[in-house]
Amino acid sequence: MPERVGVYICHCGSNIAGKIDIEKLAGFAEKLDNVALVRDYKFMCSDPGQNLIQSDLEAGLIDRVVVASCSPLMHENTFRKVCERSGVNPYLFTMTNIREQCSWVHIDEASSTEKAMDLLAASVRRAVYLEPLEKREVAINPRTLVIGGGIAGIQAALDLAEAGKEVVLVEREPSIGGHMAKFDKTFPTLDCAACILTPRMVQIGQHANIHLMSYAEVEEINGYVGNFNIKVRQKARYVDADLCNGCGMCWEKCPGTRVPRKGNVHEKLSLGPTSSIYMPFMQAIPAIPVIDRESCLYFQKGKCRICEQVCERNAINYDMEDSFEEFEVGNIIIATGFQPFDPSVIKRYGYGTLPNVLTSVEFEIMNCASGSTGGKILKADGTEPKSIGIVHCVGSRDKHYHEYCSRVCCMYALKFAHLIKEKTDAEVYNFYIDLRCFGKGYEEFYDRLLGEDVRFIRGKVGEISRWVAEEDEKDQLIVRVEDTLVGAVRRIPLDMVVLCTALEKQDGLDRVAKMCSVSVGKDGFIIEKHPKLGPVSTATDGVFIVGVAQSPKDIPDTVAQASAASSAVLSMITREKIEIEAATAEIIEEKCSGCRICNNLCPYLAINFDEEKKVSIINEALCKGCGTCVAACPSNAITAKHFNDKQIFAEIEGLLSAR
Amino acid sequence: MKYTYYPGCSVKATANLYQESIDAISPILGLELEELEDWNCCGATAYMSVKELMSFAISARNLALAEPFHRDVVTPCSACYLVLNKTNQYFTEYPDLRKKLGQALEAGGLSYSGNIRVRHILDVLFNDVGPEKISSLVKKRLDGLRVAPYYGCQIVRPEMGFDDPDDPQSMDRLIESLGATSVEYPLKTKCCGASLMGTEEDLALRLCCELLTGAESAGAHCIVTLCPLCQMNLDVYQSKVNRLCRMKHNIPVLYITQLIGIALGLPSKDLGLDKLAVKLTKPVKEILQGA
Amino acid sequence: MEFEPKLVGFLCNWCSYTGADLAGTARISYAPNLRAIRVMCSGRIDPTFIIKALYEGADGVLIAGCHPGDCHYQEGNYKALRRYKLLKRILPEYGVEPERVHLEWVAASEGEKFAKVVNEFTDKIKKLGPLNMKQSIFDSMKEDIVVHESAGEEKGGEADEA
Amino acid sequence: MKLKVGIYWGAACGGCDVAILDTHEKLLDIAAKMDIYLWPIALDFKYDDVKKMEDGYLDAAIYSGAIRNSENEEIAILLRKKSKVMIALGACAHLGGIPGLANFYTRDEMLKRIYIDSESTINEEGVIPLESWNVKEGELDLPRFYNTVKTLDQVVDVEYYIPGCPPVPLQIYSALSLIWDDMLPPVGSVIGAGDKALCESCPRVKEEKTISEFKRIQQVLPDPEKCFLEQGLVCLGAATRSGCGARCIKSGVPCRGCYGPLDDVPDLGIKMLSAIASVLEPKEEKEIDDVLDTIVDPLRTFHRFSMPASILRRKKE
Repeated sequence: MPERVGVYICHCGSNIAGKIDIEKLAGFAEKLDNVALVRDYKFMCSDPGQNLIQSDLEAGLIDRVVVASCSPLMHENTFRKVCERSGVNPYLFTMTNIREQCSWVHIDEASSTEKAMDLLAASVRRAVYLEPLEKREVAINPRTLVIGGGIAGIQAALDLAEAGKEVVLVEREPSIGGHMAKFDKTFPTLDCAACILTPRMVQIGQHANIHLMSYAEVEEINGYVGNFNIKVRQKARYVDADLCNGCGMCWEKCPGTRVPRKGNVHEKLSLGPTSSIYMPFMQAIPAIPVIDRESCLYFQKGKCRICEQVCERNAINYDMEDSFEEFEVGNIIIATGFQPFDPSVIKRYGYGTLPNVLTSVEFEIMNCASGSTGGKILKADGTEPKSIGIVHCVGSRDKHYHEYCSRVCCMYALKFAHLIKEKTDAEVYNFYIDLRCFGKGYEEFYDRLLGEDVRFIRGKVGEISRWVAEEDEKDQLIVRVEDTLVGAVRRIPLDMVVLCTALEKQDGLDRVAKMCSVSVGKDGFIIEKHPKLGPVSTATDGVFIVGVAQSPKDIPDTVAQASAASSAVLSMITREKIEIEAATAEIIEEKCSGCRICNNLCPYLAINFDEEKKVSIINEALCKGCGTCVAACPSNAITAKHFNDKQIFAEIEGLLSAR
Repeated sequence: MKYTYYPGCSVKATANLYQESIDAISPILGLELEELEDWNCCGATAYMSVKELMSFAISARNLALAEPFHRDVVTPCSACYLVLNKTNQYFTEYPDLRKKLGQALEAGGLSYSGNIRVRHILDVLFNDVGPEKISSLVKKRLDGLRVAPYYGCQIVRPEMGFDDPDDPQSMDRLIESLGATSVEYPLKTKCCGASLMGTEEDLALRLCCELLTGAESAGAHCIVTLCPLCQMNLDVYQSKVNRLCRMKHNIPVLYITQLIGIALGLPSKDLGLDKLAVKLTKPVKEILQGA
Repeated sequence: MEFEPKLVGFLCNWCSYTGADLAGTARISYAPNLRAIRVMCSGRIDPTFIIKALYEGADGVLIAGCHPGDCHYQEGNYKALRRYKLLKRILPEYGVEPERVHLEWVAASEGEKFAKVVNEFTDKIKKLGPLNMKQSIFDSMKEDIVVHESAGEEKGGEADEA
Repeated sequence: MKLKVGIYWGAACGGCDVAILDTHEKLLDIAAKMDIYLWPIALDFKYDDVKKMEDGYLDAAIYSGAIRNSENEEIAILLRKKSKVMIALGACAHLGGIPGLANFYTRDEMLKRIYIDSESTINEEGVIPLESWNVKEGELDLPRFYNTVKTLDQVVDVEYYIPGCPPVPLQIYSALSLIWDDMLPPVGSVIGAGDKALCESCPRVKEEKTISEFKRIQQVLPDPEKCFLEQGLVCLGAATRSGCGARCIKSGVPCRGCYGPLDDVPDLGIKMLSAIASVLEPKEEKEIDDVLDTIVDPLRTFHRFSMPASILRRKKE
């Protein structure tokens, strides 16, 4: 019985019908071989549209379906489900893209219709050669890996753990908390960051379902959705976690200087102890110190060992080695956070050469009560500043560095202005290009600042220098900026300048992306499955992205994404099994000569050689269906399901010789 | 180290003290500056902004004359460096300009293919000779002398090429190699008004006033520069600046090559120090005698 | 009527096909001459497809894949590049101008670039003119027709292809 | 009842006919089973004898050699009419063989090269053979020299193909025995050969392949155990049907693809191109070019025997 193809042409309102002559296309389709019926409808993806197909299938009029409408990336699944509902194998369906790649992009109607005809002819011929494929199902390991212990990772891990699922949280720094742990207040509510973060960090530390691996890095990831095997390197802390009770004797007595002792206030800025054996900050989780090798006198010069002597619990162990842990997870959440832009490359701002020029992260640390300045805002020489400038968009919205807007700087700049007004009686200048107070309560916070007579100057700061003119400006910074509202170049002497630096991709994110085989965009952030409809998932099933790993965002959005990702993971876990790509490659044993040309072509090591039978074999669970080996096999012994040679040859003939 | 030397008009006239100091220190530093045969004026930025193509053509002529020697073209003057360097770069980057310049040169029986480099003398002093070599040859260390390094704005544009245009350090290093201290001078690349001194005198005088005030407040004994126009504006017009801005500046403005010459122990008359409008002040002399 | 080239494109699902869709959502208009075939990866493109397309009447073939390092399957595009380089070398031996087969890396975010690539490729092939591979093969056999009286009917010449 | 068989050679070298004779004592079995009614190289039968037969008289016609001129085509059509089963014997009839390489040139280019430009010819007037010439005795004629070489199945319908250049004599015998044992496989299949690539029966050890340089066999002393391709020697074994017993490889020379492609491979040469390109080592464009420079004349090397049967069949004029 020859194949009977049903062709369904979508108007997509006027998106397709507005440019393509539907009737002519339908008339052309009717005359194609194997076409049993042709229908067209306003919105094929709508329920009535889908029912058209379903009723034809159930009536047995057709056994192949071609839908000429939008891109398969849009509705392939929708129509596959229609086939399933009608008791027909979903792979006996193919789509013709006559919208995104035809009606939307071509001007002349005649040539658009002709192109649509060629594309449709190709799909019909391809449809004839479509073969039913059984969806393969794979068990989902309920354990989840969360990479990164900032607020993003913490939120995601807690959501999953609270739902009774096992989580492995891997954090590269000695303690979780990420950048949020370095903040004093958070905008716009001015909650104390520690007050809202620390309880969750403690929860992470105590939660039975969370296996926390801090001061550790993911080394290797293999496998596929539901069955990732992970290898993590636990870096040596030189302190035995089981013995240490966090008493602090070691870092009090340690002579080493992780953070320099001499130098001005800003050079000695630090949250936790500045010794070589240290805790990053007082509320660190886990509350266990770690030895910084570079500055530890024992590791550098072989003497000292004071921390070992003072430790009553003899928890210090200099011979600790990096250890490795391997385990399996079903899903991965990438929550690696951000790295602040290094403003020293902008020489005109003088960061690193001029005193009293700070980055936003440094200013945050200075504001922390547990920081080295006890929360007081001080100049480098320890005195109180009389005037502070806050420069927005340093490295952001700038073709030389990062074109994107980092979304958070305006708001924390306003927070800084408020803190300065609250803690000192210094003049405050905010140099901005556009004030982006887009969130809930953000605009109101800005109005409040206007009330606290903060000076807002609309203009990009051109230069920060020590070009002093009068005597009293001697140790001040001179900011030159074009005030675009006044229309003049202004010269403002200030005691201190804070640079609101851009949020960059976390260092090492490209390595993590490669391990999870997800791709990164031009700014280095991971490409989401769909910017609007799939912001936390990626093209690789089972790999999710949260927070700045996807793009710069503030804490509320990050937490929202974290919960979104954990709910997506939960839905995967509760399904227990997941259908994975059925369109993989398969080696036909009777044709394989054992030439082994395909063996090292597979990046997923899905092809190995059977020594007895002298043939190569594909592990279908690992195969992703890319087809690279299929094209290379010299005896065409490997077929690519759903994209085999016959189907593609048929499409080529359809495209070129149908009309 | 042999170079094709393009002196430029200034050092042959008002800035002959610059030339004298270069002639004095070159042999000691092992620099062989062979003057380019039949070179012509480069037109400086004034001509470049009036008739760009003509300015490119006359400066391309110099490049065509220098090419057969296959050596770097070195010039002491920032304006010449800017114009020649820009011509050389645009010659290789823009094909239609190359075609036009080719025709212009052909009319004079010349041709140019763009494979020689144009360099400023500071680049040669810093990268080829190098601060270590210079300090090894120093006879009178200038300890205690506080110097404001003034690069001027033309050497950093459009492409400085051998240093950071926003925050150049090469001359600072040379100054330190002589034992002197190079003060932190934020105006090191701000404009002195250059040829505006002739057309918009007040504006140029006020710019020079900023430069002099900045140097003084940075505690500099003298300013050292490497561009004849900057030196002239700051040195010769210093009295006019004082009158307009009611200031009492009295800061000597020397060329880097003169300072090097002093440190190498060369007699001051060979270095053209006598030709300075603002004579060396007492504290400067003491340091020089004392060394 | 001006020659309108028939172009076949092999677009990889993750980058260039998505890029082409993006050109659509952004309503960037470009020449209609290219007809695309979607494959999962540029590594899936067998040079036999390209030769087949040229034989069936394509005047030009575009191969589009992810930028090196971006491949969803990590290395598929490198194999595509190697095959493309070897295929380009033998095209002149077939009497086919190598410019008729072109490889371009188009990222998922490069809608504009995709439109530009299609426009430029269309213009280039327009200048080269039609290929008519199949027709030229049969033209080459036009004089090979001889009436064999012994066989009693006229045969040969327009024998069907292999 | 003995089978009635006709054997003919088109644009051939006679190697296939010799291969039939090379069945040695098996020839007697063949003779016992078959009567030969036409074998121009060996027996003195005339075309007229065949023309007098009624259609389908012969049980099988064994045609070796490609279709290069009008006579090859005429006899092919004649034998087709006169026999029930048409068998293409050897690479020339099956794929076009070595004569098929002429498809890179036109008829005029070849005649000029052979009769005028070739170094050992002195032919000032540029005389080339003509299709007909009147002499006292009457009109002399020659078959027309075709512009494009064709395989047998591009001229007539062919039931079976016995591949190889030349086919292994024993395989010819076993193929013919299929006829008298009446065990012929479905029409259109290749008989007297395997259905896997040569690597299956190749004695050399095969491992993972990553090639960074190619060399020619006469430039190296290859490792006797290791697969040729892994040593950077172009060997088409992976894309060529087995059945020859790896006779070339056993005598130390890489396979050149005479047994033709596997079943559903439409173009052996392009398929091998894809396979070899995929296992090249470099990833950067520049280095890839450097490696490709070391492959000598890839198109003709990969299509040494199969140009007329390839997808594009000939060079575009």
